[in-house]
Amino acid sequence: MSAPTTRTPAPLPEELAAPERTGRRGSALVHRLFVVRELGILAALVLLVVVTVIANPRFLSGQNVRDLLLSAAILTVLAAGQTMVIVTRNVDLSVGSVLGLSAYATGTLLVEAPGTPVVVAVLAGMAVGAVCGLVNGVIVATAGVPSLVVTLGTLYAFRGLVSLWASSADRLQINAADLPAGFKSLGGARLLGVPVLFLVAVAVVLLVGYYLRTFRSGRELYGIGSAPEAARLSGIPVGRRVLTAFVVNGALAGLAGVLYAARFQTLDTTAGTGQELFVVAAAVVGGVAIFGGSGSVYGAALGALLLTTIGTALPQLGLDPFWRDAAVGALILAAIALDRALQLRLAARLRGRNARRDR
Amino acid sequence: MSLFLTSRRVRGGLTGLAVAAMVLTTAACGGTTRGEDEGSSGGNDAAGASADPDAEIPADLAVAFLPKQLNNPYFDVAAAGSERAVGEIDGEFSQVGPSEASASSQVSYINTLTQQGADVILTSANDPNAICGALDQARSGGASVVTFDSDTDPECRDLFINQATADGIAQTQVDLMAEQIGGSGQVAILSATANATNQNTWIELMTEYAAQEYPDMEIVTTVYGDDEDEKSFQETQGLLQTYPELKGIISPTTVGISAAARYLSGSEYKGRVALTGLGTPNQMREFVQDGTVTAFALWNPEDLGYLAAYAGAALAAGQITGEEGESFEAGDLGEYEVGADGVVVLGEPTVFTADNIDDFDF
Amino acid sequence: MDHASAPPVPPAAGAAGDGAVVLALEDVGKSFGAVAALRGARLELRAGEAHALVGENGAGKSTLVKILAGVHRPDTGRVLLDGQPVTLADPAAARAAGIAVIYQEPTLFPDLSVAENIFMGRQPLLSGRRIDRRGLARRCRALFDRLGVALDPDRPARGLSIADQQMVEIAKALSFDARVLVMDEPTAALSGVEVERLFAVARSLRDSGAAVLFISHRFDEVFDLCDRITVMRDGQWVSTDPTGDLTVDQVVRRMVGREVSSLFPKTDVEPGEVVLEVRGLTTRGVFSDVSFDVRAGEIVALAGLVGAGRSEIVRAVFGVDPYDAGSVRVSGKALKKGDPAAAMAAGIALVPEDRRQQGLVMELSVEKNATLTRRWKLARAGLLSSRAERAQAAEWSKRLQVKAGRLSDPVSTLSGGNQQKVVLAKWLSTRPRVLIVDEPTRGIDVGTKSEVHRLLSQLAAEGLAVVMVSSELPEVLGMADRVLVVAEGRLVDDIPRARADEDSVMLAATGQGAVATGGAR
Amino acid sequence: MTVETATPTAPAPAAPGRRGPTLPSGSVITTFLVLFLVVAAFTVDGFASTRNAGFLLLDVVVIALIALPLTLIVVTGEIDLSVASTVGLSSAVMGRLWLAGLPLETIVPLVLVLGAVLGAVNGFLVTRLGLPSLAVTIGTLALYRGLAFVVLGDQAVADFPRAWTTWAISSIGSTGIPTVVLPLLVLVAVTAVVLHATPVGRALYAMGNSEDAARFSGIDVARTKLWLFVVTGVVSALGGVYWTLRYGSARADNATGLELQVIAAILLGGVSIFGGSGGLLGVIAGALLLGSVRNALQLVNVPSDVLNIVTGVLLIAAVVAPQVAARVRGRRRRPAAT
Repeated sequence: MSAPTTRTPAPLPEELAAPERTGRRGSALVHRLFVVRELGILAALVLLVVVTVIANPRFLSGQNVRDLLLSAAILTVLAAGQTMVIVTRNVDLSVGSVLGLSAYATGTLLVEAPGTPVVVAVLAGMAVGAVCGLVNGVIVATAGVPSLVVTLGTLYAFRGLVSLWASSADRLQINAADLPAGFKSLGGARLLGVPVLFLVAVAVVLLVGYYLRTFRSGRELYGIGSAPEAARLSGIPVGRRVLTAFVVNGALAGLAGVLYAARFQTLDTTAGTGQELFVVAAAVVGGVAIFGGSGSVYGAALGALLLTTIGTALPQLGLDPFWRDAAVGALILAAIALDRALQLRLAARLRGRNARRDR
Repeated sequence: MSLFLTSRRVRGGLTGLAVAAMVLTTAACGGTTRGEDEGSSGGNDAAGASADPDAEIPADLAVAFLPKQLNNPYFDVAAAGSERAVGEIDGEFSQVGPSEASASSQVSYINTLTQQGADVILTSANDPNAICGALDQARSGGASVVTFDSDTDPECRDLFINQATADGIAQTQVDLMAEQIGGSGQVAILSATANATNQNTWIELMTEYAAQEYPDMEIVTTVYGDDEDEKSFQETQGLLQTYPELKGIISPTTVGISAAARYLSGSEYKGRVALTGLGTPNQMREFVQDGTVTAFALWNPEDLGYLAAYAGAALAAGQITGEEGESFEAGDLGEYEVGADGVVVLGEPTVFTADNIDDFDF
Repeated sequence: MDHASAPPVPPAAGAAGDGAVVLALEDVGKSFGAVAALRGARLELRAGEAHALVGENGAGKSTLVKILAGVHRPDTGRVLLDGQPVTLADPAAARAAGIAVIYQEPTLFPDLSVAENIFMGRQPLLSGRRIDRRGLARRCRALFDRLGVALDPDRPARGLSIADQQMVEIAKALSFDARVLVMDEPTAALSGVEVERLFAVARSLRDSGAAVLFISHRFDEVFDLCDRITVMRDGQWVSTDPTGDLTVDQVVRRMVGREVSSLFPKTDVEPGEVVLEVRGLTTRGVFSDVSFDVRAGEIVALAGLVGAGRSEIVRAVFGVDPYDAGSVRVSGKALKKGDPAAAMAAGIALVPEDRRQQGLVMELSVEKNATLTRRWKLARAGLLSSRAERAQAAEWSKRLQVKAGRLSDPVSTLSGGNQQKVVLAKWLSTRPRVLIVDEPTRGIDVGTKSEVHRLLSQLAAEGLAVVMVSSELPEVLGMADRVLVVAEGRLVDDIPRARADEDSVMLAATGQGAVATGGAR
Repeated sequence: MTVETATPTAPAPAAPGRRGPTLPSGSVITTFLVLFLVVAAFTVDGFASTRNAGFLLLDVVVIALIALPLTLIVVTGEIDLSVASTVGLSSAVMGRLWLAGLPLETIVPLVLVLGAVLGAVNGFLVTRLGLPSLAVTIGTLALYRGLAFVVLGDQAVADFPRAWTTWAISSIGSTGIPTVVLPLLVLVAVTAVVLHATPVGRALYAMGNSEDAARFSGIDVARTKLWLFVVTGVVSALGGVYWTLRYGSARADNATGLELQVIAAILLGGVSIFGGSGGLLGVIAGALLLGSVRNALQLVNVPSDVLNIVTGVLLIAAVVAPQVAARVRGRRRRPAAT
């Protein structure tokens, strides 16, 4: 269909010729606002770090930064996946449980078959996650019920599965000692001083970001979230796309599970409990609209980094770690309020432009 | 028009709620403030009844094991001990428990046990008071309640099995640390939750003991890992950031010490910062072998569960009533005596080192 | 694509296009649950013709369109493409078959750029199936140049005026060379100039051999654009004839199946005292310094181009939208601003522009909708009385001759005209002093249309002050005692009935000389 | 999640995904509840006893209580995920004030006012700034819980007067039915009347189905929603007070995760998450069903893992079932018509 049209219509009557083009101001404006949005998070991040460093210079010590990046890696991967789901005007609350399930599965695999190459272990973890995502996706896409409810249910169900599995397999906890050295080395491994796990997360973010921006199906995810009905009418396979988003998100949650296993190396049935809150928070703070259609995975990644930094920075600032949740909550509110403000300003500017044009 | 009425209706609802709130409040006498209310009506139904040391332990005792949380390795080992004991007295053993360590869900399970008419309830409290009401009902329903590992308000249970005397635990850990850091330098404590009864007692005692025995040893802070692996792991990070001069960490909780050990073994602090505390051999084996940890301590949780079960049986049989001075047989652990406040002490903790750790499997 | 090679047919000016039959529907039936929307519907589109599809609301036009669009699938009958039976399984299939549909309400992705909206799913690609963004913008601009639209391809669709959205839709249809262009009441929201531009596009498409299916309630447009007219009634095909052989009256008779009395029966009434006073009403960026009076027994029309701010003004008057400055008085009493309840209490009623979104709660029953405005009045001791509600609903649906199955059915099951009557019932039952109607007859059938007009003039005669916003000049000229012309958010003229005609109104509305009069004859 | 999902060009036949308010909401779930109770009574020993009924109700009371106002909010198409955190914060503040030596008679009203404020914050952000309630209350979910810990830290305040704590779990005579059920019933009745028999309730359904249409009918949507959030805050605070007394322990982490159970009960009760449909009867039935199922399964020693799975599956089934049913019905009708 993308072939250029073969017949050129007759020219329009003279008096209907277009007024001179208003130029690219609209887009420029839009892009500026989005940049503002992501720079905002970055600024907040920098500010936080600076303040903390003043309070405790060792905050930027190699070890601490590495720990920070390590902790951020897992949340970032989750946030990347969640972004794909949220832009389609859905949400996946079950990621915490999926992480737990895949982490435990990977651990079990490595205990049962210590010879398993790391790559296989990673793929296995992702597969487990993908299956969970498939379950969510199928229910959401075929039964047409709100993802909030479905994934709330699977949040319970998947967690139940983990502990059921653990208790019936009589392996309640997988300790560092049980895991093969090859896999454990992954946790501490570095490339040019940067933790490998973090590099993995970065790679994931770049991949997802690139996909969402430069592939038709990626753009269609945004379309679906932006106007579901329009998506249907313009022939987008909504069900299939949403399903895909859930599966990919599941697979990434699975990957996060593997990273979790590699990093903490002690796995029990509670791994990843309550993560869903922070994941959604990261996305929202990163400027991903909760009702879909807009937001970038880069923003979400920055959001994840910011949340993690807050977590580690608060004690350094002599603040009770109790403040963390409060800070996260305040941050979410600030973020959505900011988005709203930007959106209104944008709309106002564009309306102004129309008013001028409509004469 | 409808606007005013709308909000008026809602306001009406609001006042309705306020009224309901008053129903709640006025249910008690006016002006109730703190401390003026000593009317304790704890279900001490066991008291009064006299103990018969020679009573037979009835067969088919229904013994229920209710841990803080299901699928927690430590409690699983303890449960195994209890199960063994119950087997020895031909009782019926069952383990129930919530999937999250919260007092409210423990209450729901205690209620279920009451309803099922359990003879003995062995439990470790998520909150010293929150489960009291439920336990009282269970006891008035005829159940004997034995707490272990983490006690409740003494009024709400018949016996508490203490893993070791608080002093014993505190001193062992401080001594172990002192040995490793040469008795001087900054030491931090990585505990479980801040309202975990036993941890707090130990920390108190450790601080006192250290102060008099090792004046150069400074306990700089106590942080809480909430018995969550990840949180403990990160709290350890935080400690080493905040206290560059830190010489050692004491973690009186199995989750905490293994998390801390794992962090140290993977960081530049390995070998430079000493670590000891309470941990299970299986979790710590690797770190003892790789030299991150030289020595740590713990009682044997299996024995703890074992003793708790026998204590419960003794209560149910009427051999004891929980009064101070009474004594009972606890299978191959031998005879135990009830101390003040109905506390039974398991014994001194075991110290695990590279030499003996492989003899244990729990 | 096969059809690309088809010989370009000569411009079929006015006469019936004699091109080959591109698309045909053969006695197609479609029912939703118990409701049969189509039974034995027929349609035949030839290459190079502009074909009108007319019929009352509920005649099944929209269902037919949705079948062409691949949204619905017929239960019975066949769809023929170039004489070959095809199944349009989904919108994608219809599009692949070269069928482009422009819906009444634009269906765009507000968050995506205009260019992406047009090429969604068909973006030009680079190697490795990557989207060619530069090519995307280029082709989009090319389209806009052809259409003579000045839109920035990279701006988001959010915030576009309805007219611009419509243009984007047209560009979308244009972007893949459609063999069949279906336009479902595209002009409902367009002003004269924009309609002309749309028609120019439609014609040029037709002349280049495409088939254009045009659905509208505006006969002037139908007769202006189309070569043949197909009339439908009650989901059935009635007739298909060359436009030349038909008169408006004939078409109307076939649609309604009966004689229709004259369309605009406004009778002259001696206006009473001033009921509604609007002074210096201003909302920054939307409209400014709007002042006018409305007297009892008067019908005052707000005319002007879409986007001029007419609806915004009446919404501010009713209090649904807040305003920055000015005042609204009802028989001398000042109104609290931004407070619809207060406006209602003062006796203002607003029949809004968008029946589905604003006028009715589609999921609620007819009776609940009809009594929503009086739920407190009808309540006994603060408790709803379903008896009182049913009684009132029944009374008013009788008075307005609402055709509804049961009053407890969801209002969504009614036809557009009857829905509009329910909205009127909902408001007239509040016994208003001022009745504001915004596009009172948009998208409702001829029969109901004249009923509404008769009702309005009768109400005016009873001393009601009526404010009417309308984009249909004939309606404005027929009904209004005075025409207030709005342009760019300002009240530019106040034309008494005597002086009001096409030119005077359009002249004022467009603010300058060069105007294409809205296509009306 | 809210009105945004309404389709712009909805065809005349009610679009799937929404359930018309016409069908008697909750009747299904209520029948199901009755069936379950009967079956359980005969198959699970110890289930059908006054004492067990008492235990069961005690566990359901707070969920049902908070479900009342939250149902109204969901009917209007909004949501409040911060209720459980409000319970926690109220509990923490209650403990802190008790430590400070204030009499409970003063503390309780203060805590209720606090609840009103917390609710007002949600309401303000949603109705005045026009932010999506889902995102807002996820934010306050974290914020309020965090503040709870800031207020009371990890400590637990437990020395509340026995008179109060025992009252909280006392039962009416020998019936085994908890005393608190009485005030709860009053609130249930009030809420049911407001929702189903007053113009306010009508307005709630209207705005839940179409916010615009409601506004154009003179309904002050923003203000009504604001008040709903306030009421929800107050009721949640009340829940916090009761929770504290019932467990005799004020803690910052009280009722963590309760919001999920409340929402589960509401959705189980047949209230559409999109708003505009559902009824209170169903919600109460839903809460009781969740409670009874857990209780019964516990009595037969089903491990808590399985309980979680069951809860999850129940929840999903509750929303999927009607959809499937609707489609089947649709499929059956079509051939009949032609």
